[in-house]
Amino acid sequence: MKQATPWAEVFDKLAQAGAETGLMVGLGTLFAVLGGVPLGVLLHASAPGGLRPQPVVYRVLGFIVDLTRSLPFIILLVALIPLTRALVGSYIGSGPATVPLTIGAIPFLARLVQSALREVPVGVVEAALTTGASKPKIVRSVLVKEAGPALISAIGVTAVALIGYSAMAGAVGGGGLGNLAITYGYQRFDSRLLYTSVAALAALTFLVQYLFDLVSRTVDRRRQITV
Amino acid sequence: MKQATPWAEVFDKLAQAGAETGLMVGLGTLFAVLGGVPLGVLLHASAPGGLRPQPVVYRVLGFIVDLTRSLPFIILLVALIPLTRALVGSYIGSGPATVPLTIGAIPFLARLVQSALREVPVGVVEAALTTGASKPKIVRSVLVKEAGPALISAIGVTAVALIGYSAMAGAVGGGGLGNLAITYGYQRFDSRLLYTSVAALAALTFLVQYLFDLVSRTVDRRRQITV
Amino acid sequence: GGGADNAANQEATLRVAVSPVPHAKILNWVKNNLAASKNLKIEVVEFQDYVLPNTSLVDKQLEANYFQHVPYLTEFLKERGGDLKFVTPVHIEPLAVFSKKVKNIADLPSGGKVALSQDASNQTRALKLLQANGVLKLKPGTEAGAALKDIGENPKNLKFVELEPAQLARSLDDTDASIVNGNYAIDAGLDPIKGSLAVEKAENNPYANGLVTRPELAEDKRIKALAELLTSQQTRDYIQKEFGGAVIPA
Amino acid sequence: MITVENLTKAYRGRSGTTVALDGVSLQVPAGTVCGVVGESGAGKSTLARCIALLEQPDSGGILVDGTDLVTLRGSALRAARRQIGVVPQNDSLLRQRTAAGNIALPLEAAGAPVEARRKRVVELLDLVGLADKAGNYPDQLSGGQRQRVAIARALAANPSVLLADEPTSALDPDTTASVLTVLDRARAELGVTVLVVTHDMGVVRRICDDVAVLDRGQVVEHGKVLDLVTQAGSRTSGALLPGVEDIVRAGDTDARFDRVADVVLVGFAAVGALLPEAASRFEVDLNLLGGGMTRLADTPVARFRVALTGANADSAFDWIAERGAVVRRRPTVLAGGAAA
Amino acid sequence: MITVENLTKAYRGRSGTTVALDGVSLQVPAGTVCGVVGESGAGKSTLARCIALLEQPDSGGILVDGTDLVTLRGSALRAARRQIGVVPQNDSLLRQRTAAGNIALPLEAAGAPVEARRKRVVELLDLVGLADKAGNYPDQLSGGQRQRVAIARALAANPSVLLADEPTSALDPDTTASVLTVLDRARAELGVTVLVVTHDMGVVRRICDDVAVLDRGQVVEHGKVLDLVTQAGSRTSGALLPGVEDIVRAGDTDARFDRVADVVLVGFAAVGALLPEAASRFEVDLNLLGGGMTRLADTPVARFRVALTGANADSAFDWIAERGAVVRRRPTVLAGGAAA
Ligand SMILES: Nc1ncnc2c1ncn2[C@@H]1O[C@H](COP(=O)(O)OP(=O)(O)OP(=O)(O)O)[C@@H](O)[C@H]1O
Ligand SMILES: Nc1ncnc2c1ncn2[C@@H]1O[C@H](COP(=O)(O)OP(=O)(O)OP(=O)(O)O)[C@@H](O)[C@H]1O
Ligand SMILES: [Mg+2]
Ligand SMILES: [Mg+2]
Repeated sequence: MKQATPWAEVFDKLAQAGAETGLMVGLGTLFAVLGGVPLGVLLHASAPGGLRPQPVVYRVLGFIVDLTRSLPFIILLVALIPLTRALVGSYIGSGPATVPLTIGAIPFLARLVQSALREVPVGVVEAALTTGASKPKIVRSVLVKEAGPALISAIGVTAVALIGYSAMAGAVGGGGLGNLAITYGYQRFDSRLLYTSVAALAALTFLVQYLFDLVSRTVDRRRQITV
Repeated sequence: MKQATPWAEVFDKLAQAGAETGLMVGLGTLFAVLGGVPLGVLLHASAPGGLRPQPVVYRVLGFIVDLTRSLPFIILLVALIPLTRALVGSYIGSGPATVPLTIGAIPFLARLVQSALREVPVGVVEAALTTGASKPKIVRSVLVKEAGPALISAIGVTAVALIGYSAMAGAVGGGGLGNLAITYGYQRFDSRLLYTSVAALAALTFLVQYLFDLVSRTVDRRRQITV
Repeated sequence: GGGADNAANQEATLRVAVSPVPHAKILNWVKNNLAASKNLKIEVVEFQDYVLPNTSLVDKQLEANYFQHVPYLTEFLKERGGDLKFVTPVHIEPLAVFSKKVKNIADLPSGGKVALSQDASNQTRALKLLQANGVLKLKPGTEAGAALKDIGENPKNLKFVELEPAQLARSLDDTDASIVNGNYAIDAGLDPIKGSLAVEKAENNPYANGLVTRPELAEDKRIKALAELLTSQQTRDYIQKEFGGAVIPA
Repeated sequence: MITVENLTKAYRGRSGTTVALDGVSLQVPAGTVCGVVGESGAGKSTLARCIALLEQPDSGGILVDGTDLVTLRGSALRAARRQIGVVPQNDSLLRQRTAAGNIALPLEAAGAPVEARRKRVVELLDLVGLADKAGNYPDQLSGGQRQRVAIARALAANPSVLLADEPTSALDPDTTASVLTVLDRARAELGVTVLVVTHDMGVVRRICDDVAVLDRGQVVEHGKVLDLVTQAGSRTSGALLPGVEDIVRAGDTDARFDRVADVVLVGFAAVGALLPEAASRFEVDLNLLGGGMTRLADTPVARFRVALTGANADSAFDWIAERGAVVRRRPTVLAGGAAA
Repeated sequence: MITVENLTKAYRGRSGTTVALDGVSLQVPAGTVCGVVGESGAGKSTLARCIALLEQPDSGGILVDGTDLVTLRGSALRAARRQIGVVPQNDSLLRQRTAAGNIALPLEAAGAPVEARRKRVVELLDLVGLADKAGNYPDQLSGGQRQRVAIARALAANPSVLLADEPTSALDPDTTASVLTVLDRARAELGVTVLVVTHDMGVVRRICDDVAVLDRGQVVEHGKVLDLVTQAGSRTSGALLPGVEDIVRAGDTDARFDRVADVVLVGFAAVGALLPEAASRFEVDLNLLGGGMTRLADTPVARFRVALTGANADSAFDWIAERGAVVRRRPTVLAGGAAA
């Protein structure tokens, strides 16, 4: 057996990969929220039984969303190269990799958002309608607010999915912990790097999940079972 | 340019890959439900504010779930080789690839299930508690039933995620539409295969999403906004 | 950042796309041990993919790549267009046939399961290696880009499974034989020289991985310097020592 | 002013069709309070929800302050809706907003400036007696407190029409009284037109000018409360006036007395003194078998089951009737066994 | 039998602590119906929820049929819970189950066989008048229909104790009456112990043996209804007897009359005839200023504000009081201006 990678090098690599993952997941989540929440709202509103049912809009949006969700990441990435270059000038590295990651996460989050909004009690929405509030206003101050805890959970699930996805950014030199685990742990059989990077990934995931869980519960003003 | 793959061959390949994807996604979804729903129920029940809060159980389950969700698929796949072989004798091919796909999907679905269960109104659960029903009974006939539409949506999201995941089963000879798109369409520059397999993927995703949507709405007995 | 500046500026860092294994290791060694001597600044960009290092080189996102052999480059240019130049071969990752079930390639059981790589060029190489060892015959004229469908005679009626390259080394418990790239083999603890049933020849092997750049950079002094370093005796010694035959200097 | 014309609404379900409204016509003049009463399932909420544009009627017209809401669209519709305050029957508070935040909702919809909003919310919280619960979320409020928040919310943007579906169903009598005072003041001071669905006859007595009785989707009685109570046999009088059946002991027939009648008295003069005066004037024995006094808005009314024993019993009843009371004789079983 | 001892419960929130129950002690003997009344926010639901084991009290004890539920665990706890039927104040029906499915829930919990379950559900649907709504989902029911489903559900498994939090709040008087009959029969025929939280004094009148008045978390009155109504100044008598204040016109002081008193009469003999008899016996003018008759369970009771004018007014009141009526004299302003 070959010599194990020295710990100093392990930590260097972990630090760099961690930073890359942090960048991709952080930015990716942020932009996924900016894109996915409105898209999910549109899906919900245009769906049958929504605020303003529009079957055609719903089908078209749904098709785009599902098409994007169905593509293997590498194909999505390649398809998005022109967009990525237009947006950030290059498509290589963890920064640019965030573009396809985000575009991939948006429809995913959108469907989760749609599910969450469907759970807002109809009576509450009706009450808002009778106040004469405009539909965008109802979306903002009623739907999104009432579904808040569920939305936060959905964003958490998306962030964790991005942690997993981001391993594939390795295809364009994006690096990251997942890629480190794959190249060293999987391709090179370097167990020290494998275990440390996997541990780092798990810790990151656990932390993200924990935080989103905590925030979701903290902002939730509903009663819970007490006994 | 090399000669385009003859259509007959394209359809052969699509048919085979479609069957593989169908197998992996179908079985994967089935087993993910069998594993993910109970796990999600356990997470929900043991969480703070759950039916039987058990902080230690919740943390431990949560850690296992998050660890599994954080692993890049290929690493999970390798880690699961012993299990896969123990279960189905080999780890190569689309059948065996279903094992890591399922194991990957279970914690994903579990977190979605947990979120869905959290939306069941507390008053309903309290009413069930006062009937003296046992907790497993409450889970089955109240929690799961009341969260039914949301759970079906969650399973739909998982099935679609599995369609995406299953592309990675190509690493172990699982084949499938995603792998066809990547290895033949993309890596071997066969645009006919690329586009047809992507179209097949999109159609499959759209269909799955549509069906789950339909079922979720059909079983939902709650009122919707009518004007 | 955009590519054009780096190409024009003779002092700028040279951005080189590599596959993580073993190219990244070799190039990083060159970068850390030899580059300074030529006043060369190298940025190593690892790609998990075999298409994007070329497209991004064509797109001027990079100045060079080092992950492919001539047959693959030719295929790529034919299919995807663009103009790239193979500067120099650096190393060969000879394929080898491994098995835990049989000691001799002739003993492969009838109907046995053989794993080979799912990517096109490694698949072609694997098939040609099997042909060279009399296991099968490819249809005439298909050798250049042979794929599974080009198998003409398969007397043992072997079943082939396509796997991801790094997966091959792990598959031996589940197959009768697997055809593994040397570099993955050695990392997996397999010895391609002594432990294999058959191994690709190093001499006249067309599958030497090498440095590729755009034609206009072929005469760039940084590219020339890098080509020199990659093929220098020090590097050859390093490859020999580090990979012990699983990766051979070209 | 609310005008409902020939409204029809059926719910179609897997297990058949339920006709919830079957040709309902109704007018609530501006500035009046109309009570809608009727059995559970009669269609009261459906009517209120149709007027609030939460259900699409199958046919018929709804005019609120002269405009047909159903034809409105976009911002005109929203402006019209802002003029209509709605207290739904079901819990409809936003779970993730405090009491104050819920009350502020219509003010936000109307685009009121923050400061004005804050002031109005404080005012309303005070009005419904929840000043100390401003920061509580719905799940931290009692049932009655939640209901009061919903009422305050409906009143927040000073609507000209109020649709209240069982607004006091979770409230104790004292709180109900104070809420009704709020509604009554809104009508009196701001001219708000109120349609209130209720099963509490106390609510009808205290604030309703008109009342409509729904029965299986149809209006079976509709008119001024004071007119309906003196109408013999009207459901409204049965429901609003003190019960007379209640008091009579089983087997305690009216046979012991010479003459028995149910007497409805309206107004200050009549209610207190008419019966005793008749008794002494005609020298008959007066026996009250049941009933009592109550008040409809400001007018005292009474219904008693009165038994008179003595030779002049009939004349006494005639005298009472002459003085404006409604007298309904009841058959009494005479000693001989024949009905008189 | 429900025994509550010194129960304390405070809700701790971000915005301070609300003491909902402040040392509440209460006994509901087996087979009786105890009404819990009080203002909105008094702690009634909290009390009911504590007994139903839905809230953890801060201190104090709860015994139901002799067992301390709080110490029970596992299947013993579940068995105990099956003996307690609960009608929560809030909508608590399963949205994804039909009316019939909701009612079947406790039967499933008790493990009743399918056929018995089906039969009992039909029976209960009939009992609450919803035979034709068996297949409706809660969102396809009216408010009152939903409430009746909740009541039927609570009764389904023949509990020995019933906790009902405002069970008739969404019901019209007729439906309320039929539901109360159901509860009354459960008590009479099956010996069920009932604790009913209500703001509807009609409910107390009709079925409660005992009543407890909660005020800001404390029991301020507790006892037999019939005892409390004759207790001068008790809140229960104020709330249960016909109102007397209501009828008096503003400015219409008692000064016109010689003597004024509030008279409470209990029982058949007293209610109908005592007052007229006194009037004629003492030759005084009798004027009824307010009040009326009602019934507590089977006992007729009345409260009148009675004005007597004549020389023997005082004697007449004395005579009335001697015959068992409760007479509370009111100050009358004499012509001279001094209070009598
Ligand atoms: N979860 C909670 N957090 C904070 N305060 C609460 C909570 N639940 C109830 N309260 C407060 O406790 C008090 C008692 O509430 P409870 O529900 O017992 O009243 P109630 O007597 O049932 O009133 P109502 O007749 O309006 O239903 C109220 O002031 C209420 O605001
Ligand atoms: N969505 C629905 N689908 C089917 N039937 C419905 C639906 N909504 C109401 N109904 C039925 O329509 C009838 C009228 O209901 P509505 O809610 O108007 O009654 P209500 O007079 O308000 O009764 P309550 O006093 O009990 O609230 C009821 O029989 C009810 O079961
Ligand atoms: Mg209603
Ligand atoms: Mg309450």
